[in-house]
Amino acid sequence: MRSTRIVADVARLPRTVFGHRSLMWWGTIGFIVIEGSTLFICVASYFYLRRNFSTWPPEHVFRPGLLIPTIQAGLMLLSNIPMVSADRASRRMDIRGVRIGFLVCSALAVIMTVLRWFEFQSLNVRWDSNAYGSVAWATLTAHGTLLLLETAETMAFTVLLFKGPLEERDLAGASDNALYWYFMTGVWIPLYVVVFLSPSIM
Amino acid sequence: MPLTLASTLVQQAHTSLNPASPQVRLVDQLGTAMFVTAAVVCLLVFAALLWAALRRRSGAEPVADGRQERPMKTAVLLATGVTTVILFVFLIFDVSVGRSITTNPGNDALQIRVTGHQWWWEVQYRDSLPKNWATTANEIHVPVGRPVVFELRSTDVIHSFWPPNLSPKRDQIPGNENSLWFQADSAGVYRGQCAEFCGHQHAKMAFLVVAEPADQFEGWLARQRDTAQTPTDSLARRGKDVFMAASCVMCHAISGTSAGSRIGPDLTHLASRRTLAAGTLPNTRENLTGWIVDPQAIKPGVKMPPNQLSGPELLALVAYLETLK
Amino acid sequence: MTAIPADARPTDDESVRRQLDETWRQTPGLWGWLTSVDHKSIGKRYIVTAMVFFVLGGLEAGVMRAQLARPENSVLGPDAYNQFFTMHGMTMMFLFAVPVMTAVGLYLVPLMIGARNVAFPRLNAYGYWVYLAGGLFLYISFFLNTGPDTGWFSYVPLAGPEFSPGKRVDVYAQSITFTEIAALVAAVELIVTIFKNRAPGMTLNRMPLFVWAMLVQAFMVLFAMPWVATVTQLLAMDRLVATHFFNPAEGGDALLWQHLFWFFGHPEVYIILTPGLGFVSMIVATFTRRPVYGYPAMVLSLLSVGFLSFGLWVHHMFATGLPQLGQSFFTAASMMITIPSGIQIFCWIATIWAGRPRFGVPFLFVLGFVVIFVIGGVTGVMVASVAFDQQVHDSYFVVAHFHYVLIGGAVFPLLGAFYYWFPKITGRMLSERLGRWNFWLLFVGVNLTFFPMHQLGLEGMPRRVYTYLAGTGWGPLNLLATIGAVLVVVGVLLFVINVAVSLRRGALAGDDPWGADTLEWATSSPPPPYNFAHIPVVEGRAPLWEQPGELPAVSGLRTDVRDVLVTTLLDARPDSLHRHPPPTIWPLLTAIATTILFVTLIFTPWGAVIGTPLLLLTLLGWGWPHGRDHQEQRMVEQTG
Amino acid sequence: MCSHYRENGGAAGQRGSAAKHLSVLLIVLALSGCKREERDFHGLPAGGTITNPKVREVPFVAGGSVPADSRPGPYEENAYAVSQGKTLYNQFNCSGCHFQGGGGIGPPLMDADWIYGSRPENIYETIAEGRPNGMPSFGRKIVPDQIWQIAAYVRSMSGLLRKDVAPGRDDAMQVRPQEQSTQKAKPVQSGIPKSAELP
Repeated sequence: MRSTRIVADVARLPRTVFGHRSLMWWGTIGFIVIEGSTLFICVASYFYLRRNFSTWPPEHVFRPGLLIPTIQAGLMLLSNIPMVSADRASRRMDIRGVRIGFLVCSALAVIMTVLRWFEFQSLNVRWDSNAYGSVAWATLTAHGTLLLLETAETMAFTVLLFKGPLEERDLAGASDNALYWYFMTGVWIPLYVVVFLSPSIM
Repeated sequence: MPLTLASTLVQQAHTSLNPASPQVRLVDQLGTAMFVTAAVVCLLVFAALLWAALRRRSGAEPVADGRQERPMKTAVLLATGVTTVILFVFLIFDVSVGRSITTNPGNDALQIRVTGHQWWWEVQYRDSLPKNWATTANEIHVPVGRPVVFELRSTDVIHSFWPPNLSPKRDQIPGNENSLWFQADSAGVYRGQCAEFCGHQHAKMAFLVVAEPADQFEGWLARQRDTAQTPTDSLARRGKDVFMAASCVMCHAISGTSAGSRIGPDLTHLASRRTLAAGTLPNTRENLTGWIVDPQAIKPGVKMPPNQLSGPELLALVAYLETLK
Repeated sequence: MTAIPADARPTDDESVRRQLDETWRQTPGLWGWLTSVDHKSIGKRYIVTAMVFFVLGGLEAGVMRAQLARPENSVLGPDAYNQFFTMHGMTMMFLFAVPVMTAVGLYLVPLMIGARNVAFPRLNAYGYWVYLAGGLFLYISFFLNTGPDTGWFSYVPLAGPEFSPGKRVDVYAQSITFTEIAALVAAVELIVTIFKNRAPGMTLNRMPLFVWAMLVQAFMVLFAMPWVATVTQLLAMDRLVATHFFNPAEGGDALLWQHLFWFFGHPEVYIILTPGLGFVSMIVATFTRRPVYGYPAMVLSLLSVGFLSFGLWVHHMFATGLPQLGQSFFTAASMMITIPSGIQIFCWIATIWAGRPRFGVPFLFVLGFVVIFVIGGVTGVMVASVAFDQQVHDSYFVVAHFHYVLIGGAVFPLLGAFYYWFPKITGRMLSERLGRWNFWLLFVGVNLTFFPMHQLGLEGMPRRVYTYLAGTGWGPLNLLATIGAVLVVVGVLLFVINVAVSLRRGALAGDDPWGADTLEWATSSPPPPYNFAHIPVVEGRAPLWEQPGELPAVSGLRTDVRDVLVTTLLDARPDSLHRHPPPTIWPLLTAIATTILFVTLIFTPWGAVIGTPLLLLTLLGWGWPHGRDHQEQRMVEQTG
Repeated sequence: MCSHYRENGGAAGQRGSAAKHLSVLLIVLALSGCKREERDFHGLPAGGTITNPKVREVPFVAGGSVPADSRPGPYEENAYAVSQGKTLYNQFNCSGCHFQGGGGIGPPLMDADWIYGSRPENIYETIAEGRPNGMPSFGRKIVPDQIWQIAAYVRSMSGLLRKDVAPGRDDAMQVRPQEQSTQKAKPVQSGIPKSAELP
């Protein structure tokens, strides 16, 4: 091994950093890109298959119901309020704020997961009825796996926040969890527009 | 060997290097031009590489001075520039060839519908009057010098229609109708083969294109439109009974008889065709017999089952099939 | 090569090293192997596994060449042949080429950028286990006569539920999912490592070209692999729960598969090539003893190749009858990608011209690479032409073309890289004598095997045929190709022998047997578990040549926990400290849960009900904090 | 062809692990996978091609080749044969009378009722010999092997085959759930329904 001469000392560098300074943040971005691509492919397939039909939804298929999906979309948007507050609290090292935010979001996540079940029924078509049904179900399922993962992660984090022992960097982790939450809820809005609203418009 | 045509003949009849249509001739010119350029480019690059690597094998340590930078920069820029120019010329050439081979064939064109099946080709000559339709299999007759438009379809998996002497290939995709056209320059028998992997017998899914003078072609087509001849001699008559009573009738059609199933190739004029089993065997009595008895030995996985016929039944059946000129 | 014993140079503080060793080393024994999170340990097993699959894929090719050696041969029937060619393609693409490049990257990149490990060590372990599970799943299925038989591209409808009954294509779809997950996590791994763990001073424009290549490759993986992972799931759904994505009668579309598959499939080729280009740059620099000419041009070329490779997918679909105008666009794009590839070749030749090359085995492989890759490149330009491609598409011409590209562009640089970095990884040199034999056998064998295939394709021989009739006249050239394949087999065998012998008897390498310029040669061979006792500071592109004596370094990382240094993205200024996890079994358990989920899913939808909770549980076990460090991390006050 | 794989599978199992029970397990797996995945082209050698031209010079082969397996229900576990059966069911227009299994002129095939028994050999007999009230005899017109394939498929329509053997959907209009999702209906020997009796 080459011998070295020390030119600097890094011992005083911070150990808890937020945002793009943290490794986890970049890792989360990486997975957001991957999952974003998957959802993009679902939407691309949706419009590609659309070309094979003269009407959309196809003949003899009802339009998707809008009540529950719209509630869900609203909930997804609103859920960002507690999550943003938890994110900000984590940057202030305000553990109480983080706990409240995560507790509320855990509850919301469970509600959203249950609502997802009813959203499938709101589609008014089976996955094996035709390609329209297939791609609508696939899009909902693809996003559903993100929802399920994020629900599990948020709930696990909530338990950790209350049970401890906590370290500073767990709060940075909470902030990264918030980043994923923004993605998961944010990406739903265009998907909601495509899957539920566009059949009424197109 | 199964294909008894003299092997050189077949080689000439199944290669993109022996163009028999204006389409393939243009593509061949494009290919040749690109090949020659590519060969020159390769040789130049190899020469440069060898020179660069070997020129100082026994010289002094290199001097890392600024004098080297200039020639390096010039050489890299020049090479890049030349590459770009070559590519640009290729692109223009390619687009122009592409336009010429996809021009409108004109109104005079003959229409032929070719449907790919696992693992044979259904060939249909359509007409405004359905009674004038002629259906055959694995052998496509075309008139010399007249554009022929092929409607390409598939009812099962993707196949690809490729007679290399006559035309570049085009896929037959279920749910997506395709077409291409070419015009045979000179009379001859050409061979083509499925080019898209389509399952067990992708390797033995060939066809012949018989290009013949217009009058000969019209005569052929007229004969193909006819219903099958009624057998006259007693053996063949017995063979017909065997056909209608045995499993043959479940899949094959012979026009003018009660056999009307479209699952397998139409056999109305089987004996007029040059090959059996989609270009796999020459159409001889022995091959036909062997094929009926155990097609799985010749094309494992083919949809036709081995048939359990007694010796006399088989003899009669083959005699009947041989009357289907 | 003069081997310098590791102890001939003055050493750092012994106690620091002892403590670092204590902190970073793998737990001994089998348990240690299962729980290791060291990028070198995982990288090595990744490389070995990928090479085993390379040999298996090669054997499959050998059997196919035996079948095709003469017309109407009976070595393989159509059913077995279809499984063989599919297994060959899948093995080479999904189990060998991408993983082995990723694996070498995972091993080398941290060493090259002066880091102690990859950014997410546990994710790295998980990626390997998932990859291994996918490979085993595919091969066990193959031995159970359930090997995929519809080609690595598995076009629908042939691969759909109606025409491929049984579980063979489900195995195809699912084993791809395994390998894509592995590739994707490795890509995230590499990107974050390269972005955030570079040695202080290694700004982006001082990164070694190989690191650039891996960065570009990782980004391509990130954007390409989700396509195939998704489209194979659509196929599995069509087959298992009767969705209609590819059923034209219900509004589905067979071409949708082709678009989605090739949007991944074309970048895939460049994903395999790009690291190879990185290897070549490193070897050329070392063996000509000068930096590769035109660093900015090289980097821009890599970036534009990565970018352009996403605009070429339709050139795999020229025969499907898409509109002419659209096709010309893809012709132009396909031809354009030649330019950056050409620039790199020209820059290497210029570098060789300016230097005084040493003809070591790695350098021989680089020369072989240029020859074979250029031939594959020019035929690539030919098949980019719509009209010409419609003639040779799906013929043996294309088989010849892409084997030239992939063997030239990936296998030759990879073998060169083996000869080059083997001393670093094992501490011993590979035999140069055997290496020369290895090189020449492969070079002659590859050309003999694949050059005649150009002619066969022009003569009309389609791909993926299990046999051909004698009357076609394709026999002699096929026989020639088979003879070439024998030479290739012998060449690869020599390589295996060389590795086996040199592992035990090879000459000791020392830290830097080639006199190279990048950081991995500054540490011992093989590197210690912590890679560098002090994180080096970089002041130029060729740190070891610019600092012949002592390397500048930073101190201040703790030695009793797994501290790593995080630097800024562009300038690599030290920014924060990050603590890496100790060895853990959870990545393996999570991979097992993943396997249970994926394998049961192809038999019953209830697989999701069994597998998902298992997966979530193992993820929880993984993420739940263990081993709190009370000394360093300030406990957050438990406010009531 | 399959026996070739069988050997391979077994050998791989034994090499892969010293544990004996694991190799036994693998062989069992191999056999079940093997049955399901077999592509039975009538027990031909691996090459499956007659390379000796003399074979074809013999004009008559009385009796032809024998079906691979004449045991009752040889294809109950073979996904390929069942899918061939499905293709034949459609191509031979069985739907003409039985519709898509829902019954019409002929009785429904996707329910639990079996007039003449649900065992493979019952169905074979029904197809081969025909039944009163309209089912013709196909014994001369469909070779035994294909009858077995159709019989196996007919059983899959009411969920009587393993799910990993039963076919998936066709590339056609969706008229009923795919066979591999069909729940197994306990066969009932119903006898001839009143409605089917001749007036």
